[in-house]
Amino acid sequence: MFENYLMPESASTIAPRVDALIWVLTGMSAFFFFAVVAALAFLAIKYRKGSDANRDLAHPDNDALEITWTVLPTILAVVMFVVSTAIFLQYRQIPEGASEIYVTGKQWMWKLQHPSGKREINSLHVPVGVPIKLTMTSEDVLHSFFVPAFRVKQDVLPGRYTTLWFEATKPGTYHLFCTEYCGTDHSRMIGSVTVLEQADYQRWLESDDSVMASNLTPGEALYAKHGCVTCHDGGDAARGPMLAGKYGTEETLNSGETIIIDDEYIRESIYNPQAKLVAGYAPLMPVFKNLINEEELFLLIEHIKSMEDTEASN
Amino acid sequence: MSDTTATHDDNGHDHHIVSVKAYGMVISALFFLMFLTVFMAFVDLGSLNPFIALAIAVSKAVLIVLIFMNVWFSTRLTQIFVAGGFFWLLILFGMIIIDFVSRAMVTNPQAWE
Amino acid sequence: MHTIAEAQRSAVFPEVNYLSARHTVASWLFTVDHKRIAMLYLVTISIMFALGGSFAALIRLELLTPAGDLLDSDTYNKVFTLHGVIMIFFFLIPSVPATIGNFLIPLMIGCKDLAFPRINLLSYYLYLLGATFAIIVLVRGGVDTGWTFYTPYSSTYAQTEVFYATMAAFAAGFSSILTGLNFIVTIHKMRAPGMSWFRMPLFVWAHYATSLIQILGTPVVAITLVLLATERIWGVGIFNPNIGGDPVLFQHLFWFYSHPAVYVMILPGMGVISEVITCFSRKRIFGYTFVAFSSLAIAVIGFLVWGHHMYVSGQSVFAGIVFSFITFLVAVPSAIKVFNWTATLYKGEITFEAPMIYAFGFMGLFLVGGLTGILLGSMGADVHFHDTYFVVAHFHYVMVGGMVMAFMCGLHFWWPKMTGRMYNETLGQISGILVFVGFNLTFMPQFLVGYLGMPRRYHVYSEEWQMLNVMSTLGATILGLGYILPAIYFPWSLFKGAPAGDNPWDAKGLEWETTSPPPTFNFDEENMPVVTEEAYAYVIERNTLGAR
Amino acid sequence: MAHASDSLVAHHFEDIDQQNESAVLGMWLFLAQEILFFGGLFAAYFVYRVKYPDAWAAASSELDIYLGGFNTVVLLVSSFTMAVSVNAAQTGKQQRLMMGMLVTLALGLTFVVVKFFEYKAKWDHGMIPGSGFVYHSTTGDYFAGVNPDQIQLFFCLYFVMTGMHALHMIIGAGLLLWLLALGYNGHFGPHRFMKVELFGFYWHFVDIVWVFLFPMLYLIDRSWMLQG
Repeated sequence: MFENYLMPESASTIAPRVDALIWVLTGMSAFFFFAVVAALAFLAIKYRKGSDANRDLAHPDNDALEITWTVLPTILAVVMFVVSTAIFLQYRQIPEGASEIYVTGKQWMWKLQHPSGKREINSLHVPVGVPIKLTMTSEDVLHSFFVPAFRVKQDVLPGRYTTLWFEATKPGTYHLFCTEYCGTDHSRMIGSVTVLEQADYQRWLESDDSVMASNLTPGEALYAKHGCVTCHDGGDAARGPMLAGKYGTEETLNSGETIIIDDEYIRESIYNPQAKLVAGYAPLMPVFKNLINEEELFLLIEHIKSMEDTEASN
Repeated sequence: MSDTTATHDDNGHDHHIVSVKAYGMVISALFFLMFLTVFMAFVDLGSLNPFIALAIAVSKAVLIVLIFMNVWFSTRLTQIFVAGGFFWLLILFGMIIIDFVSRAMVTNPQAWE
Repeated sequence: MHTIAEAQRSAVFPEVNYLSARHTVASWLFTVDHKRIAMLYLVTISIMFALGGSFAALIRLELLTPAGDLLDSDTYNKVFTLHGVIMIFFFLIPSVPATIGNFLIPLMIGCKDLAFPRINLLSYYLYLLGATFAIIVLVRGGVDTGWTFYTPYSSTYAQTEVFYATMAAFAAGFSSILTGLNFIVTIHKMRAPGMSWFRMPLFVWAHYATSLIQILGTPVVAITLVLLATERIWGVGIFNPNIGGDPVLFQHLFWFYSHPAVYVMILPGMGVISEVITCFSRKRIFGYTFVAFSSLAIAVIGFLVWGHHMYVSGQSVFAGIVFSFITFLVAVPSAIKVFNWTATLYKGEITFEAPMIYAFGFMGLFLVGGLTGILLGSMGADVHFHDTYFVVAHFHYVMVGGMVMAFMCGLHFWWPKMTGRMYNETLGQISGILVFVGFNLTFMPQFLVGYLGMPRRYHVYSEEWQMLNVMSTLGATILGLGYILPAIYFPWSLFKGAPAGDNPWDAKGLEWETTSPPPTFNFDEENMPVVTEEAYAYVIERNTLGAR
Repeated sequence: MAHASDSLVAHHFEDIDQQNESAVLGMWLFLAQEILFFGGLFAAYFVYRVKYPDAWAAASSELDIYLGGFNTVVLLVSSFTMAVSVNAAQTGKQQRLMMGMLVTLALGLTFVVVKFFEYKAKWDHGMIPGSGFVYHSTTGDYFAGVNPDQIQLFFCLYFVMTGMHALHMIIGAGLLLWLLALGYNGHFGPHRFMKVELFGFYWHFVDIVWVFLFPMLYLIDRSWMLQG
């Protein structure tokens, strides 16, 4: 097929839909291009100077024609807009239960972190047929996470989380690029995404034991190291809200507002604890901004989420 | 030659001369509005405060533009360009603010449903 | 109708004209004559174009191989940044308005000069100041942020001459604002008796729309660059994410100007095409009012679409949808123009002089540029195309295929008026064809490599893309040749060209009713023009047609 | 220019009306440009105010409301005296014109001097954005828990916005000096006052910017002051 010559390999659930959109739009553009060029060529030849074409009654205005070629393209434009936007919304609708991977961009490498705590640099292993949600941030400048074979791209910003999801459909190894200019080695901030069959993926997860050697997960270790447990375990002496089971739930703040406890809120509460206090708690928590970096933050968030799991199973 | 046929006075100039008395009335109004805006800042009306402050500032600006800057008596063309300048400001503010007030929808896709 | 040869046989070079008025260097450097200022711009802009072009040549040479072997990464980054900064701020934005527009607008509407001649000169010197800053950047080692200056890379991380680069763009920006201001006042207040709005040449309409954008858009990027500069000096500022600053805000403020700026670059080109198509079809333009108002529509709607540069930047989905919708709508007025130009040919009497060759080239290339813009305006497709070579190809089709073609078109059309001399017609036609072919060979492969996902601003790239890049570099060589040709025959014509005569193309418009080159105050001062007919009142003289 | 003495109309204009109308339109286009120039700053201000309302209120309260208020009065009065000067120019009252411009200049300079002392106070308190930035709240517990980083962000904007405004004031003062010199040499007359009128537009515009800056920077939420 022509796909590997005109488009990169198509290896995600959204890729065929995006390709269809791209080819429809390309086809439509090509149609208009050739129609206008054909008209130009025909008229230029027919009415060249010295030809004996009929030049009578060449009226320079025709409002009916003008309105036609104003209204028709407008209708077409609106139709194209609706279709394009519908596909874009699929990019943004992250399926329930997608498994999460954290991505940190840094001049000039990609650092990726699996829920198990397993970490990779410039290469990402994912199972086939499972929706994957990437939560991404940058430690320095803007980057952009781009996997052409999946047709996905999202800028990665410092100081904020952006998300991206895909579901790979075909085992193989694909390009991973940074597409937001980020300095000297921008063009070397590249890597690969390896899609594995489920079983292979499990084997790959267990193959490397350097991370799993400790009986604590990295997030758990950080949670202990920074003493989060002393205030957030829910005991009598606890000066902060209990965290287990809180992820994804709604909480009322001192100001009376309610918020959903999500990644962004946890990040803010660690870096700037006094900004949004849960109702009933004093502003006692120290600022961890310079003590915990973005990568460690992901580990902590992951751990806080997993605390929900133990709670539920007990 | 020119677009406008504004009323010409005796000298053949388009200039409408605003009297010092009118200027005096405007400056009095401006002072009143200034004290009003300071006063309102001390009254806690929650989310209403910024809108009141802006409304007062806009009325002051309108007074200055129309009378001090003579736009009330200017040609239609000048008036259009003055209005246009401020309208473009609203485009700038409006389209940028759309992004920032609807950000939550990005980080929280459930908000779409 | 006259043939060119006929017109020239009788032509004599006028004794009194703006070029011969005075000969001292100071008379050029301190001139307030819009025509002389236009010529100053033309010379400076040509130098900047050559500079920017040589950077383009370096880029294409480097990309011959997938490995980064000719330049190191930092140098490559500086080269493409300088290519962008110079080409956009110092060539594309001033190109047609500051040269051809500056020269022609007072002539076209029948007055002696622009409304504020001294501000016009000031605007040239601001441009020169900006260009000087650009040279300072170059001498001090370059700048590597990309022409978009995205924070926080530009504000905090770049180790290069960002400050001088922002000052360069800042000064050029104010030059552009003052030019626009001058044009609007002139068009409103200085039209000759009888020159009503709907008798104005479409070139003037296009410049009016352009000027609106220059005045209302440029100041925003100016203040944004000031904020960026203070952030670099201060070490902290409002775009700094460490203190809660939002990098996306910078992009909003930047594109508020920089998207409409592409219309600053293309609208005057469209104005040129409207003049040339009518002249060489010997017909009034089809749908004058629609073409005129589509310029204004593009200028106004063009301000509401900047967010389509930011679909994947982290801006909100809702904002993206709003921007995308308006983006699809802004395609319509451009389409209207193309349809009307095409319809103008109908029942015309078409000849293919050099300007017309360029005009046809413009229409072909601009069509591709405009239509591929629809793919980028579509949110679903843009996720794949954003920041790939597809974007690079698209905007070169619009900017180079569109604006540079139109600039060359206008230059060939009005060169006889500006200098009073005729260039070699055949060489002009050849250069037009060379540029068209070379351009397509350069940038069509970039579309393909963009479909494949090659990111832009890549110094080293994946090997599977080499073939297409080699093709592109090959095309660029031909394109370069096409540009070198006019650089030879235009200066040549100044010395050896035949006198052009007042109206070598037998064209309509006030500018053709005065001598070539015109006198200092444009027209015979005892006999200022009075307009009694509509624009483009061409008449096909039927008895000259072959079989009739 | 050179032949200005024999005719008030420049060579390329038809008559004085055309010349004056062009000048007024040109000035307004310049001011439209100025509106958008400051507009970029105000856009940034609004974005962050929406994002960080508490920090904005807290930081605003650190500004000196008395000096800010005083400067507002100064600027409003100077706008009035400038308007009176324009009136004097239009009606040919030379002495009043000179007096008006002189008072305007004095008020403008007063504004800049007061602004300087405000800056200096911020400098002394370490409230200058940069690595040495410190935020000592003077508002008690009223704004407890605000993020000092966001306070710093406010002050970045404060200094750029008021700095840009002060720069416009200084340029205005320079232009006034030039007009005063022209007036001293008898340049103005009942048919020759466009320079004064156009400068008046500029001066009023700078005043308008302050009309917005004052409530937006100084007066976001002052209710803490009443709580003692």
